Amino acid sequence: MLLITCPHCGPREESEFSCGGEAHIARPLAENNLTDAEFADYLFLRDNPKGMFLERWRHAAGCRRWFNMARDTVTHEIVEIYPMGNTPKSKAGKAAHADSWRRDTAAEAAAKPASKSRSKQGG
Amino acid sequence: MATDQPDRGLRGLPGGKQKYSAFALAKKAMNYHQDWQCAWRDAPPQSEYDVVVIGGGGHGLATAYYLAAVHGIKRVAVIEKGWLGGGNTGRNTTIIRSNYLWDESAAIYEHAMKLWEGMSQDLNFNVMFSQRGVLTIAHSEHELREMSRRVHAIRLNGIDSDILGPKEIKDFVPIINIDQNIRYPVMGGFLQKRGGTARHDAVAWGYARAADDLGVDIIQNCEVTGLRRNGRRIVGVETSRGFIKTRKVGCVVAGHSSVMAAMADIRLPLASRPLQALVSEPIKPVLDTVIMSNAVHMYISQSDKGEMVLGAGVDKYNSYAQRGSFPVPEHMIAAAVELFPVLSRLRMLRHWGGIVDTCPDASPIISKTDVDGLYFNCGWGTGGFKATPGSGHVFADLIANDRPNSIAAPYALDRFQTGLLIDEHGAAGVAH
Amino acid sequence: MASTANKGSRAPGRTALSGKTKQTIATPDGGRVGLAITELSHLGKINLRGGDDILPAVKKHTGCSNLPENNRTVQIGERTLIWLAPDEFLVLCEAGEEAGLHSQLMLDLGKVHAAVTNVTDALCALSLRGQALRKVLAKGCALDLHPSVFTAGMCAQTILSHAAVTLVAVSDDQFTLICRTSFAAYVHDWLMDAGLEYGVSFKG
Amino acid sequence: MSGTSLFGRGKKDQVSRAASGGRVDRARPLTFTFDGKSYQGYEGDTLASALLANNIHLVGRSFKYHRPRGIIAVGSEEPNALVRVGRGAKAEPNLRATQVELYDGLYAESQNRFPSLKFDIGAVNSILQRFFPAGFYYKTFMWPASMWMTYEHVIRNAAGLGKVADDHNDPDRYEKTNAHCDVLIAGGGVAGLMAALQAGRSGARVILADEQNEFGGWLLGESDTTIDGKTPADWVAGVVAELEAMPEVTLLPRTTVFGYMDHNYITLTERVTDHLGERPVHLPRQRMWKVRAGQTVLAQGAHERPLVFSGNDLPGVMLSGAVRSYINRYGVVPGNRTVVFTNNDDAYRTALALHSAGANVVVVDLRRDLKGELVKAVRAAGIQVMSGSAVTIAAGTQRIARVEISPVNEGATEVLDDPIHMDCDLLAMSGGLTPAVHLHSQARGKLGWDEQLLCFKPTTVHEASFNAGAGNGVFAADKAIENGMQAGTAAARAAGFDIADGSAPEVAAPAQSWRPLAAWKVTNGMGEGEGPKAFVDYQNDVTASDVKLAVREGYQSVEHVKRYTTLGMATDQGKTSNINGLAILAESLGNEIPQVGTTTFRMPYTPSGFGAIAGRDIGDLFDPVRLTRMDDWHRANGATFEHVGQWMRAWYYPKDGETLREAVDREVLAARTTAGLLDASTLGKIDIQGPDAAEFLNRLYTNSWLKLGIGKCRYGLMLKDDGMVMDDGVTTRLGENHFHMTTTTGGAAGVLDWMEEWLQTEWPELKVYLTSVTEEWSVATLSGPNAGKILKAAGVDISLDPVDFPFMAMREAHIAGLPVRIFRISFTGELSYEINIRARHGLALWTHLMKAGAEFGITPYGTEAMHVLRAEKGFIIVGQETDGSVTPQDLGMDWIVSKVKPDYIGKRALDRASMAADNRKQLVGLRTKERKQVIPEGAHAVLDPNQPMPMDMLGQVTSSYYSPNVGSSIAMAMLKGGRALMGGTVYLPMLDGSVIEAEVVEPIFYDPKGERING
Repeated sequence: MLLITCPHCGPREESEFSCGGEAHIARPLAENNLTDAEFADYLFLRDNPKGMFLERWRHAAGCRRWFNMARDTVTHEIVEIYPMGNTPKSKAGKAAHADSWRRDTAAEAAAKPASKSRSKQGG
Repeated sequence: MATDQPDRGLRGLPGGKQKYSAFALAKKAMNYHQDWQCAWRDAPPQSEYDVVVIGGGGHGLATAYYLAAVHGIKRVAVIEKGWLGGGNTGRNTTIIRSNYLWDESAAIYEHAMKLWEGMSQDLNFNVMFSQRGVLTIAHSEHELREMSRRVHAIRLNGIDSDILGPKEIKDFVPIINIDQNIRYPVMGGFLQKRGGTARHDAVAWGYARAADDLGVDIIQNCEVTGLRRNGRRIVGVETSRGFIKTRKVGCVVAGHSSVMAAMADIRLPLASRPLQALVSEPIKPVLDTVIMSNAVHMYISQSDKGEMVLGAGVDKYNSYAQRGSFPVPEHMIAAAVELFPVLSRLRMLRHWGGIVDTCPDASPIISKTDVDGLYFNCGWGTGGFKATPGSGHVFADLIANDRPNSIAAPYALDRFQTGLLIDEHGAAGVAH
Repeated sequence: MASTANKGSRAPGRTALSGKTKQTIATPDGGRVGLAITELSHLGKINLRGGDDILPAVKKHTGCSNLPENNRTVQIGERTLIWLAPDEFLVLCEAGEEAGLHSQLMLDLGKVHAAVTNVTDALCALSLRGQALRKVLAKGCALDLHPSVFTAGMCAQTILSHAAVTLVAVSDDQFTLICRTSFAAYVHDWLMDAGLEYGVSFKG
Repeated sequence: MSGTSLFGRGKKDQVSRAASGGRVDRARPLTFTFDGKSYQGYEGDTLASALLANNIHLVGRSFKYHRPRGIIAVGSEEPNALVRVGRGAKAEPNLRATQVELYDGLYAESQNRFPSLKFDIGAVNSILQRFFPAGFYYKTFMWPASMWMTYEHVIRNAAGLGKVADDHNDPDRYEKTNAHCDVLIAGGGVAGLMAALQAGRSGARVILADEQNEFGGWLLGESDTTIDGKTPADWVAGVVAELEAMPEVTLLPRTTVFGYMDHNYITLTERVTDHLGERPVHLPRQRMWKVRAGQTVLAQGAHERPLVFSGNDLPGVMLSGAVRSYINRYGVVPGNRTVVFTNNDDAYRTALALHSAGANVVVVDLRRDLKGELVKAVRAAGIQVMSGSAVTIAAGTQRIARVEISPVNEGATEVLDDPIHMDCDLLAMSGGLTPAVHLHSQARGKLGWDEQLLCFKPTTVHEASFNAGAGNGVFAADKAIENGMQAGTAAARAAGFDIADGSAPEVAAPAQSWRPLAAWKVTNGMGEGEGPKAFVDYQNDVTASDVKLAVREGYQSVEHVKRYTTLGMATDQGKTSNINGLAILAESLGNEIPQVGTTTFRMPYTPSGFGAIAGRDIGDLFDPVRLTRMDDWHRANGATFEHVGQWMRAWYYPKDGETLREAVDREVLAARTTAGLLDASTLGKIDIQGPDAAEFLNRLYTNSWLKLGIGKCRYGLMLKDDGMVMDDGVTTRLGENHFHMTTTTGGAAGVLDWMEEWLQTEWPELKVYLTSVTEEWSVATLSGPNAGKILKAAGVDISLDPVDFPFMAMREAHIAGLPVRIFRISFTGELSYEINIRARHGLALWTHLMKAGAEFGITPYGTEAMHVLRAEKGFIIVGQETDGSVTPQDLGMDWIVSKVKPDYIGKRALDRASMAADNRKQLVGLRTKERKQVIPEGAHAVLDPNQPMPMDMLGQVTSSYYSPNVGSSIAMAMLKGGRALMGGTVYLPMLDGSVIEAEVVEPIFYDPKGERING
């Protein structure tokens, strides 16, 4: 039973939130010409680390705002909560972001040249 | 799907181990049970095996057993980090059924059902497979329609399924509340009479004993630390007890599949989530079947010991902690009391959590990988226990022949690239 | 607080709880009523979305010199601004005034990126009063409702049992509860049952 | 009534009650019934103490062997004394007599026996127990296979414990509540009280919970201890008074802390009125607390361990500390000729207490070298002490009658000399103390083995938590009180409060060593497994031999032993058996206890009532029911309802005993011949505002939205990112930057969340605001050739001429002076107006239209008729034709998928090669050969109905109705390669073995050219 500090509303019970799974997934556009297999990485593959995990949450029963969270999937420690569109600042969060295989996917590569952010990182 | 009886291979204990029977019990009682053999040897790891199965749960042990019993592969090791059956095998609500909607699912679960039906005799170990029926309740017009779809499909797949009305349900389950004015009235249900429950630990122990009898080495307290490859070919496993050479590795490590896959640089489309269950204190029998309800999100049965066994769906976020969130049991219990008011004065005795690996389509992976000789069997979500024998049987076949049979083929990893999913999500609601 | 300006008679039509019976269930041991529930019939409600540039228009029509901070309300006379989210507020106004207020805000916010939506009939507002108020709410709400924590002037969107609600602390023993009208019957029934322990009344 | 005194003891005859002493109120006698006989106890008794006062030790039967069992403990660790309390709907099984507070009229029965407690047929198992070792059931009952269900039936009936209530509707109320505090203290013994006092004095918000009816814990049962010169009870009273005076301290007696979850989320069960004979109706029986605590202090105390020796389960064999508590706290002397059997000092206090109470006492101590103050005191009292000796066998039938005492070696594994025999009626045993570390362990705290105390105790914590007192391995009262004080201080400080250290109260108690002798299984001098059994787990009948058998058979992990033998799996959750079992396992494996490890403790600490966990989330409050504003009218006019998500919708309006089919036929005909009226208020409605609103819709829907004119409506299909249909609805442009979207009833919340997600996480650059207005508008859909006439009759103030008000347009208007928005959209194919009005006027609008339409025969129709009408036109319903695996192309709706937009949600997924496969399921119509025959929805189609099982199925019928307008049945189906089957025949095998034959047709059955849309 997590106690989550909503960046806007303060600490609230886990039951007020919904979890949106892995954060920082670049969404490919139809025009990106990814192969079906590369597109499948975006559609189906989700990181599933044992340890630090960067994920998206929404304060569903409160302000309805999305935010990012760095959470340990073993200890359930919440290391960092940070806004959509940002990357983590904590050491553990940064490492989790940098080390994820997601950084090497075709979808992410395709998303980068576009100056407008097209990723689930938000703008 | 396959209708033929699955090849059950060598049955009983051809290796010559002491057999279990009422007679044996009586005989051993004479000297106070002092000379019962070990159910399985505590084998030290040898330097090389034909096949190494990683994971000593029900699926892994069944795989090893069928490798030996059906395919005659005797140099097989099962490597387990902790103790046999310590993962989801010993943490589920023991429900067995094969009344699935999609043909691919019906095929593998029915394959398993047929193996369940002879398991105690095959293994000479009473796994207490109790075909007391699994009754799924519909609480709305929408659910009645879904139920009809499901029952028609199940029946045309040659699997038993009967539709019951509220009155028949009440006769079958006297403690159920069929008042039509409640929030989720019991409007109907469908029953698989061949469904039921089994004693979960016994499944692991029974397979372990029978596999051991056929020469399989069962190695507990041995952690895999790496998968050694030569190019794209597996050549062995690194373990906490040394390197073991092998050209075939079957990974069956529910709850840790992603971690194991990462050792071979493979990514699996899995999410590891807690699945919670609980039991009440034991009471005299009041519920002699299994009841499932998607709308109120709960399933329940009464164990032979008398405990009411309750489960529900998986928790909402990833975790490897074998612990879930309190609203899940809270709701599960409210739903049980709503459906069976008499349970109000019972008490929760034990509560626990497992870690289930779930695929985006809520169907498992039984597959070869990009690495030659490395096979994965995972992603069973909440359906793992009931599939145990079928899963082990087809996985053994895949490993032995290096190609999937018709039952396993739809469960290959490449479905996530093509998008040809076996989408039990849409239809499953509450899985288990 | 606009809750005191219950001018239902000026706005005809039914409310979410028109069909519920007025009743008082006092405790048998002393006849106490720890919670009194009153529907704030037709209390005007405008959902307002936008950034800091909505302030001038808001100020003009409500008198509020600042937008409320997170989890806070601002009340000027009969009008109250409730903070809902970083760019979202609920304006409470006198019953019957909402249509006019809606039009005026629409007009004055024409040039800025904002959304003004009349949600008077979408939401039901209840006034809750009594010594047991916080205890009753705690039965279904996981917020820390201690009077030193959830003080007068604070607000929160949260869950009451199975319903989404907005709570506004008016004083130590008075709250305004706002929920969707389709959940109003459930919230009413829930409060009447949860309040039973301390004595409860519904005054219509 | 006189019958009871003929056979039973006289009511006043509490033969084992001391003349004075204890915390019971002798001025307040209470009458209670046990197994049909009436007895008397006192206010302050538990059922257990009252039974013992009446010299009743035999109170139950064990789970497996049905052995006679008595009370062994005084608290929640009791494994044996399980009773069923109450009658009728209020009966509750499996309650521990040690925790049931006595009240006048209490009715209790023993369990798991037939026909009676003294003569139980099930006890035959006890005679045959030699054949039923641990896990015997895995080894037999396998032949013949078909017989297992029969064997199982017998096993099931023999197993289980108590019986549930006879009447099934629990009449009691249950509450649950959330709470917050700075410091939560679990356990109100001296350590917990001291911690509470410190934290309370700091000003912190404190919750102190204890499972007993009064605070004080073990010390209430000690007569040889003083605190600050006062008796423990007096000291406790003073502390409780001080705590009660603190406004921020919540005292919860009769409250068990049962769960400790992440981030200091803690669950408690308070037994509010269980102890009252007459329960006030407004109060709950029990209340669950869900507490979020800043810090916790765990002061749960310790449990005494039994000694494992032959016959240790006989009634009359009790834990030493429990015996002392019964004497000192309850004024009950549970035996006269008593043996105290121990491996440590503590039992000497019991010997003294028994001696003072007038009982004969002999002390049998496994230790050889006896020293210390307590030993001296016992010897000084003239009590015989037999050192280096053991009770090797206890014997008796339904109560202990005699013991064999033998000199034994250090570990009690060998008998050194012939036994002596001694008669007795009570044996008080003490095997050392086990800290109750359950909550600490639930909270993922670590444990370490204490070589001195022979127990596991807390080492490091995972949550914001402190351990104190006996639960922390600090057993001496003076040290425990100090430890509690320190923990309370530390917890308050950690929670941000300031408090000075203070000094702990002075405790005077006999000096004693807390170190027990390690002797885990006392030999009976016979071979392994021979002689009377020595029980480790009483309730589940697990013996020392069972543990050894498990090891012999290879079940060597502690978890395997637990599962194979059921050790620790009973309702006492192994509180008394855990360490003994581990130690015997370690011994069998030739290993050390810490290497063997311990099983993980999980929620709950003691069994916790379902009723309180469910709280009021049952019955009418199980789940909200959402009602529309026209609901009163529907009810008054006899509507039948269906649940759609949380909404209750009018399903059909039967008249004069009509069946569903008759009513729906009438409603469906009316809608096409005159006009029907549907309550469509439940459709989701989202107000969309902002300069990028059109662009947003363009990305959200598959079709194009940029050029939609103001006042115009458009149908849209929304896909998930995987290309599968997720929702549909009509969206209307109200202004340049303003749209009104409708969604399906069930999809409303999900669609709004979906849209917010894209706005916030993917397209934050889009300037769009969304607001749900579902409940703001009530919607009445008027549909049929006379719809326009009725609207006119109702007084609509705009022109309804199709030129002025074309199909797929919206107009603002007034009806009866009330402002409305009228949408000319149609889900029936008829001339149709969806009239939206502020919800307060919803009912008025509905009744007004019914009145205005009366002369035209306006007919209200429900959701079933709505389904038929749309199916006649071949319109899909998301969730009925679709199931999350259906694309627009599968539905034959390519026309709504833009080929020119660069992107929209789902576009890339639709381009996948597999989406173009010929054998995807596609939407078709079915026309039955027998034209009136209605195919059951869900039926599956095949090409060859005579093929063997499993059949090759084409797909399922998604919608199927009788259509009175067509004059035949109509059906829609999703069939593999369905488009290619057009004109062909498929077969639908029925559950009863019959087969329906049908032709595959276009999924449109009525007005295929759409000529009726303008009336």
